[in-house]
Amino acid sequence: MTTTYREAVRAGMREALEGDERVFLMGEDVGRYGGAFAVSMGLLEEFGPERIRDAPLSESAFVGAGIGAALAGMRPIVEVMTINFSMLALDQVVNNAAALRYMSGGQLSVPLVVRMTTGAGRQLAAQHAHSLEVWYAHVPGIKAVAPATVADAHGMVLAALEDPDPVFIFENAILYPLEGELESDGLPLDRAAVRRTGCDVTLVTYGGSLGKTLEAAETLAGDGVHAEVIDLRSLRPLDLDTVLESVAKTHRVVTVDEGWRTASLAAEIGMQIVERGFDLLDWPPQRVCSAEVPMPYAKHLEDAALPSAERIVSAVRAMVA
Amino acid sequence: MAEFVMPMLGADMSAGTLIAWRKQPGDTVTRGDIIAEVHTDKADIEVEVFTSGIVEKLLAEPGQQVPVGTPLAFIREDGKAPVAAAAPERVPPLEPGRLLISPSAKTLAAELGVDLAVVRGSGPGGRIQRRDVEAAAAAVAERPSPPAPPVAVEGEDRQAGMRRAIAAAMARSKREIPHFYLSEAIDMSAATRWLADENLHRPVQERLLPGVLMLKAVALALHEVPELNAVWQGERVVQSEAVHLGVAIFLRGGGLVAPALHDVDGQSLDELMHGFRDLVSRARAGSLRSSELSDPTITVTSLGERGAESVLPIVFPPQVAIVGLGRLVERPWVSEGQVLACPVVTATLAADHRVTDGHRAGAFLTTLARLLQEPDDL
Amino acid sequence: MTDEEIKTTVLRMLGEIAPEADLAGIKPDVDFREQLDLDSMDLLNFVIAVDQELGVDIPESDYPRLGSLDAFVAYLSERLSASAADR
Amino acid sequence: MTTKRAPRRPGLELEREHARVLLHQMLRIRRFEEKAAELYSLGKIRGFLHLYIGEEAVGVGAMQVLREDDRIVATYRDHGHALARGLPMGALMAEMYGKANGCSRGHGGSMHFFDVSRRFYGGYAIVGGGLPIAVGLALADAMRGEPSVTACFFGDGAVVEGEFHESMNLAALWRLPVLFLYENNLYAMGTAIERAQAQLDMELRARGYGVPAQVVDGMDVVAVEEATRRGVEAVRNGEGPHLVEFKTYRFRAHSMADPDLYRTKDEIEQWKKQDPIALFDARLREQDLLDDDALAALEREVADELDAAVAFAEAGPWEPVEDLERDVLTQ
Repeated sequence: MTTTYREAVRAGMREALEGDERVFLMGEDVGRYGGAFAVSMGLLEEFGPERIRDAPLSESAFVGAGIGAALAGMRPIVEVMTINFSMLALDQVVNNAAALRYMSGGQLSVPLVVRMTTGAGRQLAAQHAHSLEVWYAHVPGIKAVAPATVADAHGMVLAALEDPDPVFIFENAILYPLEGELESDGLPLDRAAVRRTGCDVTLVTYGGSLGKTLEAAETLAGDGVHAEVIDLRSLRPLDLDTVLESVAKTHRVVTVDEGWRTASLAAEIGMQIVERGFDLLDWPPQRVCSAEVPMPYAKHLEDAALPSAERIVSAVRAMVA
Repeated sequence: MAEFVMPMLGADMSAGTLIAWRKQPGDTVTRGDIIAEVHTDKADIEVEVFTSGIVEKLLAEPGQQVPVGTPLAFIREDGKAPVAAAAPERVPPLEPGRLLISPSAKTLAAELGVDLAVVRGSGPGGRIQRRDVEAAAAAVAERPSPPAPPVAVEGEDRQAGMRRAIAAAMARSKREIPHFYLSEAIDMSAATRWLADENLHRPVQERLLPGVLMLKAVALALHEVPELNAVWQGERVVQSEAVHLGVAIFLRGGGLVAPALHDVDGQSLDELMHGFRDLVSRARAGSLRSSELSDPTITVTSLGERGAESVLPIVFPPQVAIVGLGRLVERPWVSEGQVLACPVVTATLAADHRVTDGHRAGAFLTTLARLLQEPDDL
Repeated sequence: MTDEEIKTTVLRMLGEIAPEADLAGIKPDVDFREQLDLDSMDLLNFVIAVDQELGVDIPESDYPRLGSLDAFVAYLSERLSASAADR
Repeated sequence: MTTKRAPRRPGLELEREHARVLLHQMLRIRRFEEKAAELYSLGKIRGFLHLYIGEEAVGVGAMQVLREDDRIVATYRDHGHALARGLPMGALMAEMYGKANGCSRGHGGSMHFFDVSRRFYGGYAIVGGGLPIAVGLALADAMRGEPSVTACFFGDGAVVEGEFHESMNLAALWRLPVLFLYENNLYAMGTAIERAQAQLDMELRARGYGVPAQVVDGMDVVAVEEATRRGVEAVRNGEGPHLVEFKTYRFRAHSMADPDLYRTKDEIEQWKKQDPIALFDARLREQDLLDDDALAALEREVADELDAAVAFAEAGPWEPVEDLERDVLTQ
């Protein structure tokens, strides 16, 4: 059944809300307004204000409240409007959500799901265009996933709610209008997916960059270079086994990551490939990341700053020349 | 960035020696220009370039002998801006004498037994990549047994040239592996009779090929002469408990690979047949595991029904021996003063004289022949 | 099964065994093992395929009759009509 | 929404048993903290250690009115709350030793005591960090119609943190069953409240959120208990969150690492005259509810419990290093 990424997230939340009365949605403008990106449109009418809670602009309080409610046995979905505002709640995430189980010697678990949008590409300038998934992927005690397809947008919400530990779902905002199949291939939450097979180079990416990476692979096919595209899906834990299986075949790898290059997820992936797959490499692992600038407003500048299919293609061409 | 590679200039040419460059870095070349002069065993040939553009970088120096297919220069094609070099990150200088090679190319070279000193790197700064190793290996593999044609010297007739070429090949091998060869004609009447009778009673899917009898016999014969079942590790030869036979499989498009059948001495003929069939199909489908390439402790090669009567195989480093099996042929055979027509296979053992000697190698071949007289015990 | 059907079946089976071979250009009157560079393993796989698909068990003694394509098709139709008769 | 100041009724008649409980609990905390200081100087306890000496009346008094199914969120100065809530003294001592038989298996230490079976959701080392958690716990109970109240202890440092403002507003906005228990010991480490708060009148600030509040003498365990009872009953009646401010004072430095130069000796001595245990002792004697023998018996009982706790900690095993990464995640 074909639908959009936005509706897929909503369908996932609706199924959860119907199936389990412990589940409730909390976040800024998720109720009456229907969600800043219209993801939760209609849920208030269907489930009422108790379970579709519009929160005041107090990120630390309502993310902390989500953690508390989870400690007390609820299964909250907290929507932080964008990753840019999530910085205000990082103390609750890192010092409470991620640490409570360990600090309590295993007594507590925090079955919390936090969704937030991420990424640039809509000319919103520096403060509304961050891609900081790596900050979350750095923290032991939480899981981080990035649905890049309509199927994952739906499946990951449900899988995350099943997980007894905190799961952070990063939805790149440019994906909301994306159309695709709702049914998922049932891959577990922590496994990467091979979205295109090939034998000459491995392109590793996630979330909003999948589209441009597939586009690059298409162009490269014209050169007779067959790129294998791997969608990480999970940013923590990272499924390096699937990546290395591919690199063992292609011996070349480029990671495409919308985060800033320094200390990015792409840096971590490159390092793990060198640590575990050194002898597979016919070329040093490469990265295509965002330029290290606060995201500019002007379109031509933003486009130049962001990873693009062209930059991916030229990175690969330099390796196979 | 296009490459100018050592061209194939003669049917049996495997390498060529660069005599001189006719273009320098920065010169513009158009398709068809003479870019270099190359010496082959036939003649000195002026070589043309097939891409128009500007010579970016020369990779080989005059006087160097280079396998066919190895990149000699980079040509930046017309209309292509130089590849947008990323901010030239300062690369720490390499200490002299250090070989610039990718890790994967180094692993592959070890697997295929390619001598890296000969390989010319096509990567940045001359770094050796997989394709350079593959090109070098392919150049070696294309002539499984006949030694490289001799390098022509003025005023010498053809026969003397051939002898000198074999001497050159042997000298090169001796520098690496001092081969010695022993052959034995083996009476296969008992084996062929046993096999025909065995296959008569077996459903088609379980029929046995003569090859499996040979493999099992070779494996058991190695118990008598275990020093042949060994591999070089650095400066030491290490005898292997396990008998993993490298089975030479010829690929239909040309080229050869010899992956391992594991623990052949312990397997039944049926198990061996199953393993052999699986190995051949995976070899041809290109889905062998790299461990299968590096596991063999000795190799067996046979040119099959349409091959030669006897084969002088070259040992696959790091192994120390190889068994070459010729074609099954009908031959007159004297037995108790009687002359009979008899199916015969000539088995040749090539071995590394640093590790063993003719006397022990001879024992191996006689044991092999004896085992094949009692097919029931295999 | 007509000779034509036997021929197409045989060609398909040969294609599976030697995928990179040029079946279109095969000469029917010349030994096909030679043309397709089939070794003993390929031949055994082929004989097994014939047994599985056409139910004809070719004994090793008949291998020499697997010469050219036409000769082999004739041999097969002879075997098939023989087995059809005694069914 | 009216705000009542706790009336001070002289000579309230206490039943003998309840009086004994209050005194016994305060003594347990006092002796436990004194032993902790001693063990810290011996290097048995390390890291940060924040003692509750002087504030015992708040922890003990407030805890009397909280039921088994109520939920507690404390701060890093959590020894008194944990003991008053009933966490075993041995488990707390072992936790400060870093032993595997500690209440948090040696993972949390002094600042992070946890006991889910007693709904004690821990000490929080980030000032104000526990407030949103408490709001969430209360949200869950409210959504399920459960009668539990979540009591959240916090200090004068927290009240100038953004999370205090956000949590008060959210709890009031959604009328959640949160009992905000403000332990005002006048200093946030080295910063006196006058140098941190533009508005000291917490009752006024609470009214800003529509939250009823009381201010009470934190050195009088009976007054603390009464005020907390009034507060928790208001919350149980569904009147939404309630705040009680306890004026109290810590007799020791902020922590073992604090030279305590920001307070005058004189000021400390003045407050020590208000020692909650001494005050209560005198009051009980006035009402013939206590004599030297009874006190001595109590002290012995506490001393025995303390010795057993130290022995429990000394004997405790270290968690094997192989388990280092256990319990980062649930599976």
